[in-house]
Order: sequence, then C-alpha cells, then structure tokens
Amino acid sequence: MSDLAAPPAPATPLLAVRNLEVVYSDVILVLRGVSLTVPARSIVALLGANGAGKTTLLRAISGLLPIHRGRITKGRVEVDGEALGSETAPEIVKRGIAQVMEGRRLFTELTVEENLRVGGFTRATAPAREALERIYEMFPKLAERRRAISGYLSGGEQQMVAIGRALMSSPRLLLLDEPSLGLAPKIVDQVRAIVQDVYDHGTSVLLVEQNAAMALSVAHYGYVMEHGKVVRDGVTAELREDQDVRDSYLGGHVGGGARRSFREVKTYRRKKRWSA
Amino acid sequence: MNESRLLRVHDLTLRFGGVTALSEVSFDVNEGELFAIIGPNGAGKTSIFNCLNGIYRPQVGRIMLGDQELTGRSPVAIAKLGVARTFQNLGLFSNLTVLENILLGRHHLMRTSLLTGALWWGPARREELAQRRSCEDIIELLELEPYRFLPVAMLPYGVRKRVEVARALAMQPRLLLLDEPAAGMNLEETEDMARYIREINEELGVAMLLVEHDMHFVMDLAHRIMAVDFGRVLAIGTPDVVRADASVIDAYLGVAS
Amino acid sequence: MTDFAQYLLAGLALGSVYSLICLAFVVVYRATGVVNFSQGGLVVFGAYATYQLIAWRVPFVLAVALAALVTAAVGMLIERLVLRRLVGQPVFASILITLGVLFVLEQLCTTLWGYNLRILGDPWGVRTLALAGVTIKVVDLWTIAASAAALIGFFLGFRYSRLGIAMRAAASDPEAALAHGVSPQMIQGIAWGMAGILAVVAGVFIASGSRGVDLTVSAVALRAFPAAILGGLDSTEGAVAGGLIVGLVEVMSAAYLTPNAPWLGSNVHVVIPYILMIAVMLVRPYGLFGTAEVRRA
Amino acid sequence: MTKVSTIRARTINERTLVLATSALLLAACGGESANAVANTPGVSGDTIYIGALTPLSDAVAVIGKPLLAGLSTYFDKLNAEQGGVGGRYKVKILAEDITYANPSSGAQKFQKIKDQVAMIGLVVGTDQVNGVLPLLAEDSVVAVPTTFDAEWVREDWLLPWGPPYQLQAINAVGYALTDGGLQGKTVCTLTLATGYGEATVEGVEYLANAMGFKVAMNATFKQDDQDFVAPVTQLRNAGCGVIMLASLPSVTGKVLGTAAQLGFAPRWIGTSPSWHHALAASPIKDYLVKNFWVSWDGPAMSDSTEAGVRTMLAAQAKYAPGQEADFYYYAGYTVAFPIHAALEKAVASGDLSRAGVFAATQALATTMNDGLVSEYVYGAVAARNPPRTATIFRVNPDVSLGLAVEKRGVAMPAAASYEFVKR
Amino acid sequence: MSVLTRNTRLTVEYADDLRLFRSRPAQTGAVLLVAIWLALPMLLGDYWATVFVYAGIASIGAIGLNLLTGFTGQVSMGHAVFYGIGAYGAAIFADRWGLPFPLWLIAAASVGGVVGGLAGPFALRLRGNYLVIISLGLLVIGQHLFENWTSVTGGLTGTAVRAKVAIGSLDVAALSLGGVRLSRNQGYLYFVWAMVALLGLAAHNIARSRPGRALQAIRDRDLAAEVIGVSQVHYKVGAFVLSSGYAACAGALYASYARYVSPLDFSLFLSIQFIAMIVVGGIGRIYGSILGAVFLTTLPRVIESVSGSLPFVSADGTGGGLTVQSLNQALFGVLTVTFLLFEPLGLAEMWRRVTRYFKSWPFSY
Repeated sequence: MSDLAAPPAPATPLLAVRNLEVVYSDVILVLRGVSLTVPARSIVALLGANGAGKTTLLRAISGLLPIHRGRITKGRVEVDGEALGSETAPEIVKRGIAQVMEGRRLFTELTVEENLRVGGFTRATAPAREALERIYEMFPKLAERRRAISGYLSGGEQQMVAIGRALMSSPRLLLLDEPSLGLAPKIVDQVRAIVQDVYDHGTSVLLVEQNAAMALSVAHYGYVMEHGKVVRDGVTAELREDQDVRDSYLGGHVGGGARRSFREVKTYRRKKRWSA
Repeated sequence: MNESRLLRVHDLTLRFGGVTALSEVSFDVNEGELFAIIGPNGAGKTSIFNCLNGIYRPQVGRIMLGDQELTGRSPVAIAKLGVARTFQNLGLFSNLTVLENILLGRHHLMRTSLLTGALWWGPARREELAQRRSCEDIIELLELEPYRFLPVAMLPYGVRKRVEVARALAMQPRLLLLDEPAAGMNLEETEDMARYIREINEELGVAMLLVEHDMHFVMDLAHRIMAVDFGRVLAIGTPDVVRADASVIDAYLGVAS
Repeated sequence: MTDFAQYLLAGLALGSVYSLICLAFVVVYRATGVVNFSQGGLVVFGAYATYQLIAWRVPFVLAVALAALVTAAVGMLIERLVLRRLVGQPVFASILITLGVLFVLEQLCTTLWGYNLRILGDPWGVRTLALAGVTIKVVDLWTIAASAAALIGFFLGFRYSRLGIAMRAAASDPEAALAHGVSPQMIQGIAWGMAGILAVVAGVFIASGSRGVDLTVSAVALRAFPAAILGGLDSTEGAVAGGLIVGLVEVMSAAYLTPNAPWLGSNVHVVIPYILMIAVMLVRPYGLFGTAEVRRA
Repeated sequence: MTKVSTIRARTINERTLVLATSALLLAACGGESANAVANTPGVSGDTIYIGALTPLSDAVAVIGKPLLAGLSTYFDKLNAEQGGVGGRYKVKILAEDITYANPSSGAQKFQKIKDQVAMIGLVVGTDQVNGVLPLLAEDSVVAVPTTFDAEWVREDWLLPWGPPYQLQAINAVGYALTDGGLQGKTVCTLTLATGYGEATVEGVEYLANAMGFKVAMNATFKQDDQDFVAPVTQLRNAGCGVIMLASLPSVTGKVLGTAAQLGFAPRWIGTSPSWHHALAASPIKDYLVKNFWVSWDGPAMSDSTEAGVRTMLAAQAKYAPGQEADFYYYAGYTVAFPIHAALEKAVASGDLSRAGVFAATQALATTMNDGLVSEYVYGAVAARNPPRTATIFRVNPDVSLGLAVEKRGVAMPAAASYEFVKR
Repeated sequence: MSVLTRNTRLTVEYADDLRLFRSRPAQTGAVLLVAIWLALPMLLGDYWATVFVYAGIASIGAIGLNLLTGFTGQVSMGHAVFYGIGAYGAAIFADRWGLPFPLWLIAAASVGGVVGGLAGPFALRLRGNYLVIISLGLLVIGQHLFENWTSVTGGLTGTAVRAKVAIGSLDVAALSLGGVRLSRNQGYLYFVWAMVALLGLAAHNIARSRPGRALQAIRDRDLAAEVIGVSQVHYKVGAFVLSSGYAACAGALYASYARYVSPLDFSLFLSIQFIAMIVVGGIGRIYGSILGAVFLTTLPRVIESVSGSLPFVSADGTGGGLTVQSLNQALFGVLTVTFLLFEPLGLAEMWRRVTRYFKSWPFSY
C-alpha cells in the first residue's frame, strides 16, 4: 500500500487531457469535456462505472478512436505539453505511451514470445531484443513459458504477458484498462504488485479500474468519472475518505466503517447527483 | 433439507483432449436454495454451468434435476425441463428489443409454427397477446418498463444484465443459473441486482446457482457456497465455513477476509 | 502406367496453379478476414499486363517482375480505396464488395485490351522434355517450382519474420495489434500487394503457351475456391495442399471417372472438387489444415 | 444533441430529393415506350429501323461487337451508295446490349425495342433466341438468329442464315474421310458443353450413321477448364484420327497446345467459332498448319480475287475503319443480305407493316449474297433449305485472318439428306 | 433517442402494438400502394411492364433470401439453384404432369423447400465464409444437374415451359377488365405483384411471431438461443426450407412468364444479384427486400434510358467510351459498396427516416 502523497507536479505533465469531448458515429456523445493530468513518475487512478467513458478516454489518448468510429470534437490530448494532432496509434506508441486493453486481448494463437515481439514492433531489432530480455528479467515466469501458446496460460499469467507486451516499447506511460476484471481476489493482489513494480521500474501508470479499492490502494492521485465527466479528483488518501466515493464505489470494501450487507438492501439507493 | 433436493450432481468429470476441466465434482442444490460457486478463473465454474446446460457432455458423472436425468440431453431439452441461465458476457440478442428478448424466454411455452405464424390472424395472434401479458409481469418485477421497445444493443450494461435475468425468468425455470450477475457493475447496480436476486429467490421460490467473484455479494446472499479450483471441489458449506477454509484461502481468497 | 504418370504430372501442375491462387486467398483472408472474390480479376489483369510489357519488347523476366509490381500496386489501391472501409462488416458485405471489384477489374481489362485473344509470348511455349515415355511440359516444371518456392517463402516468413508475426497478430486481434503499433491497414495493404504478385505468377502460367490471354482467364480463381476451403482458409500449408489435391482430383476424375461413369454426366470433374470439399467440411469444418475458431459459451 | 439532429434533417432533405428525382425519371421512362407509330412500327418517314440484340460488354462481346459492326457497315454502305432500300428507305440499326449469360435480358430488351423496329436483325446466343421466340409470335416480329442451330430452320418467325453447325460438322468430317485423305480413320469429337457443342456432335453422329461408322469418343469440356491432358490422352488412346472440335479460341489454343505437347497429331477440324487468327501467331502455329482445319462456307476472307470479299473489305475500310475485319465482322456483314432482300420485297409490295415484313420473308426466294456464303433457299418455312455445302480451310499464317481454302464446295450426301424439323 | 418516437398514436391495448398499419400515414400508404397496383399496369407499356414483372418475381426471391440471411444470419450463394428448381418444377408439374395452376406452383415451391431443407444441415456445422463457399458448391452441383439431367431439365439447351396461370377460363395472360382485353404483360403484372403482397405479408407475419424471433435469436447468438430452448436444428433447417420455397416459387413464376428456361438462367450472377438486392434494400427487413429488388431491377433500365444524354457512355459501345452495360456493372459495384458503407440498413432505413421526418411535420396530419 502506498500512502505517498503525489510528487510535486512538474511544469509540464507527461500527459494532459484538456476539456476533451468525444463523439461516436457522429451522434453518441461519450466524453463531455474531460480534463486530467498524469505527472511524470506517478500512478494515477481513474474510477467510474461501466459506461462512464473511461475506455473511451484511453482510446482517445492511444489513437484507437477512429476504428471505433469515434472522433474528438473538442479539447485535446497533450504529451509533454505538446498537443497530439492526427497521430495514429503506431505514432503514439513511438511517443512513449503504451496501452493494455481491457480483457488483456492477447494474440491467443501466438506464443508468449511472439506476443512480446509484437509489442516491440515499432522498434529496431536490437533495442527490441534488449527489451525482451528486460521483460524476461522482470517476469521470470514468462521466460519459462516463452514457447507456450498464450491462449492456454492462466488469467494471471495472461495479464503478465499483456503488461509485458506493452512494456516492450519501453513506454514512459502505461495505460492499464481494468487489469483486475474477472480475476480472483488473490490474483488481483498480484496485479497490484505488478503495477507497483512497473512504477518502480520508472514507468508512469494511468490505471483505469472499477475495483476502486485496488486502484486507490496503489495510485497517488485519482479521478472519478460519471457519464463522460470527471466528477471528483484528488490525492488518493482524500478520495478514500470522500463520502460519495465511499457510497458509490467502495461500500465497505476498504477497511473500517460499517458495510451494508447485500442482504439488507430493501429499496433502491437513488443515484446521487454529483456536485461537479 | 435433504428431503427437498432439486439438483443432484454426482461425480462430474469433463475432459477436453488431454486437459481435465472438471474432475469428480459432486454437489446438491435444494429446492429454493441459493447456491454459489466460487473459484479462480479457469477453475471450472463456467464448465459446470455448461454441463448443466447440455452445452458440454461430461465423460463421467450424472446430473439429475428432480427425478429427471439431465446428462446427455440437448440444451433445448434441458431448457424445456426448467433450467434457465444467464451468461458471463451476456447472451442477449442484441438487435432485438427488450420485449422480444423476454418473449424469446417464453419460446418453449409457445406453439406458433412457421405455418400458423405466416397466417397470423388466429392462433398466432392470440398467443402473442397472451404471452405479452405474462412478459409484462416480469418487466414490472425487474423494473424494465422504460426500455420495452428499445433494442438491447442501445441499453447500458447494467440494464442489459437485468434484461438477461428477465429473459431467464420468463422461461418459468425451476433452477436459475446466474454467471457473474454483478460483474462490471458499480455498487449501486450491484445492490439492485442483489435485491432482484433475493426477490426471485424468496418470493418466487426459484432455486439458484450463482457464480460470482464479488465475495461480499456471494457471502451475503448465498445459503451455501462451493469453492472449486483446477476442476476440483475444495469445500462446500455455509459462507462462514467456506470463508474460513484454509484451502480456499490459499487457492482463491488470498488473505482471509 | 505412362498415362497415369502423365495425369499425375498434369494434376500437380494444375494443382500448383490453384495453390498460387489459394495462397493469395489465404494471405488476404488472414490479414483481413475477407474471402477475396476479386482474385480472378487480379489474375487476368496481371496476365494482360505481362502480355503488354512483352509486346513492348520488355524481356520476359523483367516483364513479369514489372507486371507483378503494377498488379501489386493495383491490389494495394483496391485495399486503400475500398477494402479499408470494410473492416468489421459482415460476411455478405465483403463478398459483394470483392465481387464488385472483380467486375470493375474485368471492365478495366476490356477497356484497355478489348476482347480478342492475345498470345502471351512466354519463353516456354509448348516445349517439352521426355522421361521414360512421359512427356513433361517445361512450363509445368516451372509452375511446380514456383508454387513450391512461394510456399516455402510464405511459410518461413509467417513463422519467423517480424512482419510475419505482426501479420498473424493483426489477424488474431486487429485492435490489439494496432495498440502496439502494428497498423492493420499497413498489414492489409501488404497482403493485397502480395495477392497481386501471386496473381501475376498464376496468370502467367495460366495464359502461357498457346492458351493466350482473354477475359476467361479470371474464371480460374473460382475453380480454386474448393481448394482453398479444403486446405483451410487461414493456412498456407493448407493452400498448397488443397491446391494440389484439387488439381489431382480434377485431372484424375476427368481421366477415369468421366469415361467410366457416364451416368454422372459430362464434365463431372468440375463438380468433384466441390463434392470433395463438402465432404471434408462435414468432418473438419475448418478444412484439413485450418484452425478451428475457438467458441466459448 | 441538437446539432446532430439538424445535420440529420438536412441529409433527409437531400435524400428525399434524390428519391423524388428517381421517381420522376421512372415515370418519364414509363411514358417513353408508348410509341406513336402504330401501323408500321419501325418505319418513320424514310427510315426503317432494325433491332439488334447482341452482347456488347460481357466476354461474348468479342462476338457481339464485330457482328453488329458488320451489319451496320452493310447498311451504311447501302444508305450511302444506293439511297437505302428500294432507293428510298434508309436503314438504321437500333442496338441493345444484352448479357449472353442471362437469357431474360434478351426478352426484356426485345420488349423495349419491339415497337420501334420493323424486325430484329441480330439475336446472339441460342438461349437468347429461345427466350425471344414466344414473344416473336405474340408480337408478329421477324428476327434473324445469329447462331447456327438446326431448330431455327423451321421456325415461322425466324429468318435464319448460314450453314447449321450440324452441316458444318457433316461436311467437314465427311470430307476428311473421303477426299481429305483420311479414309478409315477413327472419328471423335471434343466439344464445349453447350448447345453449340451438342449440335456439332449431332452432326457427326448423323454422318456416322449415314456412312456406317461409329464415333469412337465424344468428349466434352467446360469453358473455364485449364487442363486438357486427360481428354487429349483419352482421344489418343481411343485412336482418334479425325476429331471434330467445337470450342472458343482460347480453349482451342489450350487443347491443341496440349495435343502438340503430347505428340498427338490427328486431323483436328474446328467449327467456325473455334478459330481466332491470334492462334496463327501462337507457339503452335506449325502444328496448326499441319493438323488443323476449320469448317465454314464461302471463300477465304483474304481472297481478293472474290468480288464479294473485295466489296466487303472496301466497305469496312470506308464505313468501319476501326473494326478489324475478323470472322464475326464478316458474319455480321453477310447476315445483312437476307434482311436487305426481305426489306426490298416488303418495300416493293408497299407493305412495311409487321404482316408485310412477315409475308416478305415467306415469299423470299434464294438470296444473293455476293458469294460470301452459299445460297439459302427461303420461301415458306416448311420448304426452307439452308446451305448444305461447306468450305474447308487450312491454317496459313501468311494470309490475313490466317485461313486459306483447302477445299471449297464440299457437299457430302449426308449433308444433303439431313432433315430439319421443328422441335 | 429517436427510437422513442416509435408509437405515434396512443397505445391503449397490447393488441394495438400488433396492428399491421398502425399509424394514419401507414394506412394511407397502404391504400396508395393498392391504387398504384391497380393503375400501373394500365399506364406502363410492354417494356416497363416486363421490367416490373421481373422486379416482382425478384422481390419474392429476395424476400426468401432475406428470411435466410437477414433473419437467420446465413449467407447463401446457392439461391439461384432453388430458383432453378422452381423453374424446372413448373415445367414438369404443369407441362408434363398437367397439374392446374395453383397446384403446379405449390408443388414447385414445395420441391424447392424440401431440397433447401436438405442443405440445412450444412448450415448447422458451418458459418460465415465457409458456409458461403459451401453454398457455392451447392450452386456448382445444381448447375451440373441442370445441364446433365436431360430427361428432366432438357439439358444444355433448356426447355420450353407452358405453365399457365389460369383457373378455369380465367387466364392471367388474357384477362379482360370491363370489356377491355389486357395484354399478357398487364395480366402478369397484376398477378405477380398480388403474389408479392401475399408472400410478403406471410413473411412479415412469420418475422413478427414466435418463429421469426427464434430465427433472429439464432442469428444474434446461437448458443444462447439453444440454452433458452430455441432449437438451432429446427430453425436453421426451417429457414432453409422457407427461403428455398420462396426462391422456388419465384423461379416457377419466372418460368411461367418467360416460357423458356435453360441452365444459363440460374447462374452465380443471379445468386449475387439476390444478395445485392437484400443488401441494398435492407438486411432483415421484408419490405426492404422488395425495395431492393425493384431498385436493382429497374435501375439499369433507367440508366439505359438516360444514357443517351450521359457523356462517355454509348448504348452499343461503338462510339467509344463505356458501354451502358459496363456502366451498369460498375454502378452495381459502386452502389452496393456505397450502401454497405454508408447505409448498411439499406433503402428500408432511408425510407423509414423519410417517413419519420414527415411525421414530425406538424402539418402532415
């Protein structure tokens, strides 16, 4: 558990999203003016329910919007203070941002090593080979199973391959989308450790999670999104104490405080309007 | 409780090629019971569901629903015997409306064939009207009124999960299999789902088999829990018993919670 | 016995042509998930392009190379203009669109070269060798060699090269591949380029000797479909195996079935490959070498 | 969201416009076909219109285009040099593009032009003619089929021309077995699996019956076949010495190439559509010179000692300079003679109505055709007699179109006795 | 979103939701369609009557394919074979067996349906592209039979058909209305479009009742459908039977109208055209099939009619440039591509938007 306060933000953050608006198929407005920053050397958590727009935000950053017929209609994404224009996904990878998509999305018919090699596709042969060795050092388990078909690995191992594959481009910022989704509580703990490890190796992380307890336990700073807007942000210690966040995301999951049993639910808890 | 056994699963073993997905799994579910299965990914939870459904054919073992043998029957036959199910990643017909999805749940209770359907005026129309009425009851129970005529694809995730439960309920099941009903939902939606599950279980008296990762959800709601890992049963018992079981903590829960 | 050897050779040569066409199907299918009904159009265009260059007195090998370049460019252009917009569309969409492309390519050929038969002017002509009473057409040797070379090249390339792995990754999950810097569009472009090159090689062999080039050259692609399915649409080995099997089966059924079983009707050799394909499909729904789609409940 | 809906509204506006326009177009077209000339359809002032249903853009356009060009040339020349039919009526061709492989396209196009033409001068394709046949009777329109099927001879509403495939085959094979120096050789056929191929086989079988031999083998193939080792080997094993071939040029090249490569050298005789002069410059030209004949009628198209050929080539140079004077051009030009003759007769009788044209075709005697093909005896349908002679050509790469006369005026007794019956 | 405007009139009873023409504009539209049906044969000359007869026949085939592709999600390139079976069926049942009108049509459609049912099992094991190419195999086999089973089909040269649409003395080819004799084309125009209405309505009824929902369930998620008790075997085979029956019915009508059929009639291109019709018209919509069939049948004819005024296009290709046919082929490609990319739901969706737009006009009531 890191109780670190966020490090003092440098003048130009690694990633800044400014007032971003995204529309799918020219009709469905998903992001309605989202702003957030990821300072260099930090872990930032992004919380929110299904459909809040978290994945869309990640797509906007990593250049995957066009294939979903999505479009930025307002605002911008800045990397090192420099606005991204029409960069394609490969170009963004070269700028040092790598993404682990929701559901891991391994190339299931390919071996572990082949998966990792795809992660290093944008790089020349020599640095890619070095990166591969580094990943194997970081995840010795993957070195053991390098020839295994990735689809047959366990959930935890697959998450390792997915993160390792993203790290092959030696990114400065890793976008992690729901790494704990569908994993057993024990494996979730392992994933948290991996995130910490990645950070310790010098890569910043933007962690998108529904498992707020897990995310807030590792991040320095957090944002909460609802309906395409950021409705709360703050250092993680503050967010953990915030009553609204507790009500909607934490329940009694984080130690202390009485948790209402699911058996006791008798009426709807009507959705609270966030005071944004 | 032994006198009211609804489902008896005995010695279930399932292999794919050389991989053993389930080995000697045995458990019972009583009438009106809410029975949960927990375990890590790939432990065989969904495989158990698929065997119950008839999607997979286990190599060894028997499954009895009341005094009916389920093993070896087709999914369609099993559905007609009263086993309904929801899917982990949603099994809805996304281009159809909510009402049509729920009406499909009543498919095996309806008679209209291609021929009478083509003629429409007469039995087909009468049946449509009659079934529409029963579907409206379910729509009311699960509070889906505003969405009736909307294609499922346009609905938020949480509502879709509810529609799937509604469709399963429309089948008038004796046993309802719920595969991760709370996955991907926020706290509020999870609480709603808990309430629906309790209503269905307590007021309609439908027995349920539940697979879920949210431990609080499971521990709070289930009457009994079975923990599985690598296709084997680790423990069966009340929530308190399972929670304290050393092998369960070791394989799944990590820290005792 | 001599006859049988003769048929065997003919079957292998015909099968090699089918293999080349099937390889093109496989490459495009793996990169885009599209069954390319326009391959015949590329084949006939490639044959005409080669004819034209030879008619302009470009040496044969150079003519084939240039035609391959041009046809590859045409393939990439098709991908760029049409197929790129087709990602994620249902099956009937890709069928209709590639068929539309076929019509356009055929019309392009007739606009440029008219309808009359053109003799290609290849160096093989009708030359033959004789071996133990069996006549070996020189062009057949080259056909077999070319498809063997293509198979080995594709097999090694897909397995080990950076691009090959990237192509397989893009086939497996295009979005995930894109997220790691593998642009599926680039991959698709390359695949269509390869299809163009393979089309020229196939087209040159088809139109060689006294056969000549006319619009009917494109029909060969349709005859190669059962071969592609038989082998498995996503397998390079399957393409070659399927091609050879269908080539052999076609020649053998023309040689032995037609005269001995007249009740089957004339030209039963056209139907037998399809019947064989259907039979295999019922046992192995993804072809002899294809990978089954993993379906989870 | 409001922004979005305005965008949508505008698109709908545009779409409505497009829809409305196309509806108008449809309506306009609907009115068009109600042609005013009721009594004498296809005649307007001093112009007679003749229809042509011919493929102009599919693979069979290789036949359809030169046919049309030949027909047009003849009438362009007639209009320019003699002032048209009867010195007065200019003839114009109304051509409609049909799809060879879609028989209903001919029937549709017939409906389109039937009220604007005096008769149909070209219908290409056996299936197309069959498709139009019931309509001809219904609307009393005479049509000229441009395939050489025996069935056409006895159809009321058809004005056929040229030697039927059956007779081409009978005369050619018969010649080979008699004066052609191949007495006693085994006869076989290799034909395209179409009605055209079937007609050719029919002729050879008829001859076999008449001359008392057995056809050793009737092999068939498909247009898109790529390998001919099997059929050619079988023909060789059957000991075939004379093989009647009904194919299209690209297949001819492939078949004869395979035969040449396998060292099999029988006497091949092709029907008229089997030949294309590009083959005379192919790698098998020497083999063709030795082993290949073509069966048709009339003189060699390069024979400038023939007055008819000279006139035809001069007309082509003057009126259709872009068109190569290939076999189909020649056929299109030749088909114009009976049409012209029928129209002359109708003009002379002063009746250009449907009934008048029909009567003219029934009263037509032997037509003059500048010696380009043998004479066709018309008159009443029951008495019609197509040309029963043939010219056998051999390949000569040095003359234009690659064919020189081997023997002209071949007239086998079997050809003379062949009966034509209405199917 | 806009879907909320679905009901234009207040729904009081569940039965109101099941009415065929629910809104006033829809009712007006239905009356208008009947009026057009009555008037059109009187206004069109032989050529356009012929074109619209073919369009009607194509509509029936397209409705059948839409039931298979649009509702059940199975793409078939074998549709031409079933159409052919219907056509030869008409020749046999009417000409040789001498069955009277409704019987030969029913018999021909039934044979098509039964043969289609035999193809159904393949659909159970195969999906997507593999099924497409299997159906291509079916087409090749079908063509082979058409060409070689001479005693039944007349072989390569085809067969004449005299299947009359006549009950007693009432012959569609020789109707008279109030003393005025109608031409054969006019009679067929009435008859064929009445058949389109009848069969379209039947298809619509199937689509909106239990079997229709089951077909769509299988299309969207076959495994989930099984689990709720919808039998894949039953409905996939059923969809093939139904779809082939429609195709065979269309083929029988074609034979009756054309009076001559040959194997060339039932080519790959015909199958492709059917697919294009439902794509352009609207996948999964019955009336979309009709729109698509009419659109694709008439469009080339319209283009020809106006081609005289288009640059670079000549009717016969002698003037250089494109021929009309080339233009048509190119347009065929361009149109399908355009619809697939920009209006995947086809003409039906465009039409729905147009009507919705008019509905929102205050003065449209």
